[in-house]
Amino acid sequence: MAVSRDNLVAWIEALQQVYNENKEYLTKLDAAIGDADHGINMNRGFTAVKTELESNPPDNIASVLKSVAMTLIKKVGGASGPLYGTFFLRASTAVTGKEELDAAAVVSMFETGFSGIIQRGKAEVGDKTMVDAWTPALAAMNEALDSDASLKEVLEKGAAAAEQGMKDTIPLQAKKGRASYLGERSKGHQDPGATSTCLMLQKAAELWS
Amino acid sequence: MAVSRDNLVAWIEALQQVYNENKEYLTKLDAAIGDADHGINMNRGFTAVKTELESNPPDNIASVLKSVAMTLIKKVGGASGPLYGTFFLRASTAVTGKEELDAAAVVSMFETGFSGIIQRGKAEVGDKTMVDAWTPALAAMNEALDSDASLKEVLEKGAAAAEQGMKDTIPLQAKKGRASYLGERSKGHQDPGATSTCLMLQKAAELWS
Amino acid sequence: MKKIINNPDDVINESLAGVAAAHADLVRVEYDPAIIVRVDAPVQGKVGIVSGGGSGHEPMHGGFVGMGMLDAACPGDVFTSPTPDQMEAATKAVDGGAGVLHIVKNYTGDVMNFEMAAELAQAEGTNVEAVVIDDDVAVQDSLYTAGRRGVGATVLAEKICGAAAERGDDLKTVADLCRKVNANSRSMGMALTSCTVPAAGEPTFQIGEDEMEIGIGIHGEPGRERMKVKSAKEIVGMMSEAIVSDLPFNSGDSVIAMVNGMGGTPLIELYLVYNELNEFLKEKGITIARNLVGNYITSLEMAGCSITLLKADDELLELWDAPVLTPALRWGE
Amino acid sequence: MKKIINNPDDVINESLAGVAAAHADLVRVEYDPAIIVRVDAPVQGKVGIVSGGGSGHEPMHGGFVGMGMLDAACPGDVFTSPTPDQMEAATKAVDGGAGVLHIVKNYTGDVMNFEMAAELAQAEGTNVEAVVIDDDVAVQDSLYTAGRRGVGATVLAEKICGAAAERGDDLKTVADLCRKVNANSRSMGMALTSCTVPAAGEPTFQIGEDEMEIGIGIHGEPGRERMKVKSAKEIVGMMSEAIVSDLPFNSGDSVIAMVNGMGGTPLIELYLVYNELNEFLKEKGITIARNLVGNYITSLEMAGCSITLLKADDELLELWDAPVLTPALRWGE
Ligand SMILES: Nc1ncnc2c1ncn2[C@@H]1O[C@H](COP(=O)(O)OP(=O)(O)O)[C@@H](O)[C@H]1O
Ligand SMILES: Nc1ncnc2c1ncn2[C@@H]1O[C@H](COP(=O)(O)OP(=O)(O)O)[C@@H](O)[C@H]1O
Ligand SMILES: [Mg+2]
Ligand SMILES: [Mg+2]
Ligand SMILES: [Mg+2]
Ligand SMILES: [Mg+2]
Repeated sequence: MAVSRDNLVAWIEALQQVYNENKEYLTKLDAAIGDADHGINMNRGFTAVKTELESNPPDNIASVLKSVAMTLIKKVGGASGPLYGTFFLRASTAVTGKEELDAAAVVSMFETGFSGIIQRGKAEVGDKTMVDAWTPALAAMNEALDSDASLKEVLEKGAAAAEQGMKDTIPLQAKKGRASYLGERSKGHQDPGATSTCLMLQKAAELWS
Repeated sequence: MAVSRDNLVAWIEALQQVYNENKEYLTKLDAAIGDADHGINMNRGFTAVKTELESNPPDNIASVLKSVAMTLIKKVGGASGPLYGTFFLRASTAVTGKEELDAAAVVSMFETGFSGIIQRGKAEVGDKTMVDAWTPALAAMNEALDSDASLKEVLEKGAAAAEQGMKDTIPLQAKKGRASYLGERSKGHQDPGATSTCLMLQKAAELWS
Repeated sequence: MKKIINNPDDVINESLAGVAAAHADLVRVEYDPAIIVRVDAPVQGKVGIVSGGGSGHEPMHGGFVGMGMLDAACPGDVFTSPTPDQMEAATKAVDGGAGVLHIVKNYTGDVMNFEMAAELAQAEGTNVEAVVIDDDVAVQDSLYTAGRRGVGATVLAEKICGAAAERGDDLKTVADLCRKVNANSRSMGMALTSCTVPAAGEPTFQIGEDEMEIGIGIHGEPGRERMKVKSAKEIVGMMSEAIVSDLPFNSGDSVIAMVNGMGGTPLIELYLVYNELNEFLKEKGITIARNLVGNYITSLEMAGCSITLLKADDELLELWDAPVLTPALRWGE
Repeated sequence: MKKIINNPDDVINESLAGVAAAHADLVRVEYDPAIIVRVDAPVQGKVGIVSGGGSGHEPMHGGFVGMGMLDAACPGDVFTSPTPDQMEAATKAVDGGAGVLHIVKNYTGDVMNFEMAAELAQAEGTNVEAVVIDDDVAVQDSLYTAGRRGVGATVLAEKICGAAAERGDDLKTVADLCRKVNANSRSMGMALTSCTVPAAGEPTFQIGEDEMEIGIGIHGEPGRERMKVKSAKEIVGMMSEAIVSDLPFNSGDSVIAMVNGMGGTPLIELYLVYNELNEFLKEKGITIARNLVGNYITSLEMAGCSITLLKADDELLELWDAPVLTPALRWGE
C-alpha cells in the first residue's frame, strides 16, 4: 500500500487513542526517573491534535503534519512538546506536495522528522532518550528498504527495532532530559520518551499494511 | 497516719511518675475530644514541679503546695495549667502553718483547692470536666469523715468515687473546655482532666495509708 | 512522624532562635519566659497590643509583631496556651504608658491564662483590657458552653487594632475596635489531613483517604462533620453559606475576605478556593473590598483551609490599608 | 489524592482566576494563551522580564509579577514547561522597547520551549536575551549532560534583575546581572513526602514513614540519596556543606540566604532550619546579610525544604533592598 492523507489522519487519530490508553503507563515510567507527566503530556497533546484536525481538516499530507506540529508545540510544553512538535514540523517539509507516500517516502518523512529531534535536543545514542528508539528504528527501516521490502515489512522491522531500542534504554544512565539529574539512579528504568516513540511506530506498522 | 511535709512531697514526686507513665494515655483521651496534649501538659508540669522541689525544697506543707502551684501556672499553660495551678494555690491557703494533716485537714485542703477550680473555670457538674471527678470524690470523702473513717479509708472512698465520676463523664456532652466545641460528638469519650484528677487521688490513697 | 526538627522538646525555642536571627530588624526574642517583642518596644504613648496562644499556628502570632500590628506575642507550647508569666512579661515589655490590649482567642486555656496575667499586670499598675475573639461558626454558641472558638478573625483584629494604636487611639478605642472586628467577623475551616503535634509523635486524628472534616479547629479538634471529599465549589459553598447566614452578611455588604491555608495546602489550591469564594459572594451581592490569600493561621502541617469574612466599613478599610511592617505581613508606607 | 479542587484539568485556570480576582491592583491574567502580566505593562523604556515554568511551584512565578520584579509569568501545566505561544505572548505584552529578558530554569523542556519562543519573538522584531538558571548542586554538572537544575536562585535572580530593570539598566546589563546571580548562587533541596500531580492522581514517588530524600528536585524528581530521616541539624549540615563547598563560599563572604518550604512544611520548621543554617554559616565565617524564610518555590504539597545561598556584594544588596510590590514579595518604597 501507499499512505494517503486519510491514512495519515487515521494514524494520528489512532495515536490519540494509543496515548490515552497508555497515559498511566507512560506517566508511571516518567515518575520513576522524571516528573510523572509524560503520559499526561502525550495524551493532552494528541487529544488537542485530534480536535484540531476535526475542526480544521487540512487537505494534504504536508499540512496535516504541520497542523499536528503546531498543536503539539502549543499544547504540550515540557521536553516532549518541542521534540515531537519539531519532529512533525520537519517531517512535513519532507513530503511537501505529495499525495501518497510509498515506503521510501514514509521512511524519508520519519528520517527528516528525526533530524529535527536531534537538532532541538542535541541528544546522542545512549543518552537514554527517544533518540534510542528512533535510531535503531530508522536503521532497520533503511535496511528493509534496501532489500525492497513492502511498506508493511519496513514498518514492522522499524517498530521491532524501536521496541528493542526502548528496552535497551533500561540499563542506560541518562545523559539528557530530566532523568539525567538522577545520575546512576536512572539506571534500571525504561525511558518514557523512547516508549512513546515505540508506540507511535507500532501503530503505523499496524495501520499501514 | 497524718500527712507530713515529706509525705506531701512524696505524693507530688510520685505524681510526676504517674503522669509520665500515663502521658500517652491522657494524650490519647485528649486527642479524641480535645487537642491531644493533656498528657504532655501534665507530664511537663509535674516534671518541672519535681525539679523545682528538688532544687528549692520548701520547708513546710503550705509552701510545698505554693511551689507546686507556681510551677504549674508557669509551665503548663492550656486549661489544665491555671486550673491545677489555682487548685494548689488555694489548697496551700487551707493548710497555712500546719505541720501535719489529719484526715479532716486533707479533705479541707482538697476542698479549698477545688473551690479554686470552680472559680477559675466556672464549670458545673455534668459539663464533662475534672469537676465531675472532684465533686463525687469530695462528697464521698466528707461522708467517710462523718463516719469517722481513717485517712486511708477516706482517701480510698474518694479515689473510688473519682473513678466512678471519671467513667460517668463518658456519655456526657461537654459544655466547657475544648471538648465543648464538638457538641454531640463529645459523647462517648472519657474526659482527660477527670482522668488526671482521678490518678491524683488514687496516688494519694495509695501513698497516705 | 516526619518533621525537620531536632528534639521535639526544643522545636519552639529553636524556631524562635530562627525568627530572632531572620528578623532582628523587626523583632527581638526573649526566651525565659518566651516572648517576641517589637524591636522598638515600648513605644511611648502608644497602646501596646499583645496576643499569644499555642505555637503551631505560624505565622500567627509572632509573625505579626512589628510596626502597625502587634507589640508582642507569647508563643505557648504547641497548641497549648502560653502561661501567665509570658503574658505578664510581654505586657510589661510593651507598656508605653497608654495601657495594653490583650487579644485573646476564645479557648478555655487562653482565656484563663490571660485572665491571670491581666490580674498580675494590673496589680503592678499597668492598665490592661482584654478582648476575646470568637468567630468560628462551626461551633454552636451558647451562654452555657465555652462558646465559639477564636480563629481567623484574630489576624484581622491584630492588623486593624495595630493600625489604630499606631495612629494614637487610646486603649478604650482600640479595645472597642477589636470588639467591633470580632462582632462583624465569621470564620469556618476544613481539613483534608491531620496534623501531628511533635511531642505526641502521632497524627491527632485518623481520616480516610477519601474523607474530609468540615468545621475543623486550628488544633486538629474534630469539626462539625466528617464526609467524603467534595469539590472545591461544594466545600466553599458549605463553608461560605454557614458564614454568611450566621452574621448574617447581606447583599450590598462589602467585606475583607481571608482564604487561609492550614499549613499543608499549596497556594495553587488556596487561589482556586479564593476564586470559588469570589463567585459565591458575587451571587449573594457581597463585594470583596480587600483580601488575604495564604498561610496566616495554620495548624502545623495540616492540609485544609479556612475562610474568614469581616463586614467592612470605611473606618475598617482605612485601618486595614494603613502601613504594616512585620515578618509575615507588610505593605503601605 | 486529596486536594481542594474541582476537575483536575481546570486547576490552573481556576487558580489563575483566583489570582486575577485577588490581585487586580497588581496583575492582569490572560487565559489563551495563559500569562500573568504586570498591570501597567508594557512599561515604556524599561527592559521587560519574563519567566515561567510548570505550575505547582507557587508563588513562583506568578506571585512575583509586579513592580520591581517580573513583568510577566507563563504558567505551564503542572510541572510541565509552558509552551512557546505563551512565552511569545508574554514577551510581546511586556516589550516596552528596551528588549526582554527571559529567565529560564535549566530543564530540557523549559530551555527548548523558551528557545522556540525567542526565535518567534525575534522574528517579529523584539530583542530577546535568555539566561538559564542552574544552581542545584544535587545534580552533577557536566558538559555532556543536561547540567544542573534551576531552582531557588531563580527567585533571587527575578528580584535582583527586576530591580535593575526598574532603575533603567539596559538589556545587556540586566542579563549580565542575571548571569552573575546565577554564577554566585547554589541550592539544594530535600523532601520528607512526595507531591501528587493533580492529573496523575497518585504520589509521584513512594517514600517510607522513616525516610527522606536528599537532593530532591522541585518536580518530585528523585534526588541524590534516600536515607533515614535525620535531625534538622544533620539535614542542614548535609545540604549546606554541599552548597558551600561547591561554589565555594569562603570565610568572610556575605550571603543572601533563602530557606524555602516545598509547600507542605510548616513555617515553624522552616525557622528552625534557618536557625541551623545560621549556626552552620557562622562556624564557617560566612555572614547572612539578607534572608527569606518561607514558601517561595514549592512542589505542590510536598513536605521538605531547600536552601539557597547567593554570594552578595554591595551592588546585589542594593538591588535586593530596592522596593518590590508583587503578590508574594513586597517591601521598600
Ligand atoms: N535532549 C533530549 N533529546 C531527545 N529526547 C529527550 C531529550 N530530553 C528529554 N527527552 C525525552 O523526553 C522524555 C520526557 O518527556 P516529558 O516527560 O513529556 O517532558 P519533561 O521531561 O519536560 O517532563 C524523556 O523520556 C526523553 O525520551
Ligand atoms: N472550665 C473548666 N473547668 C474545669 N475543668 C476544665 C475546664 N475546661 C477544661 N477543663 C479540663 O481541662 C482538661 C483539658 O486540659 P488540657 O488538655 O491540658 O488543656 P487544653 O484544653 O487547653 O489543651 C479537660 O479534659 C477538662 O477536664
Ligand atoms: Mg516528564
Ligand atoms: Mg488539651
Ligand atoms: Mg492544649
Ligand atoms: Mg514535565
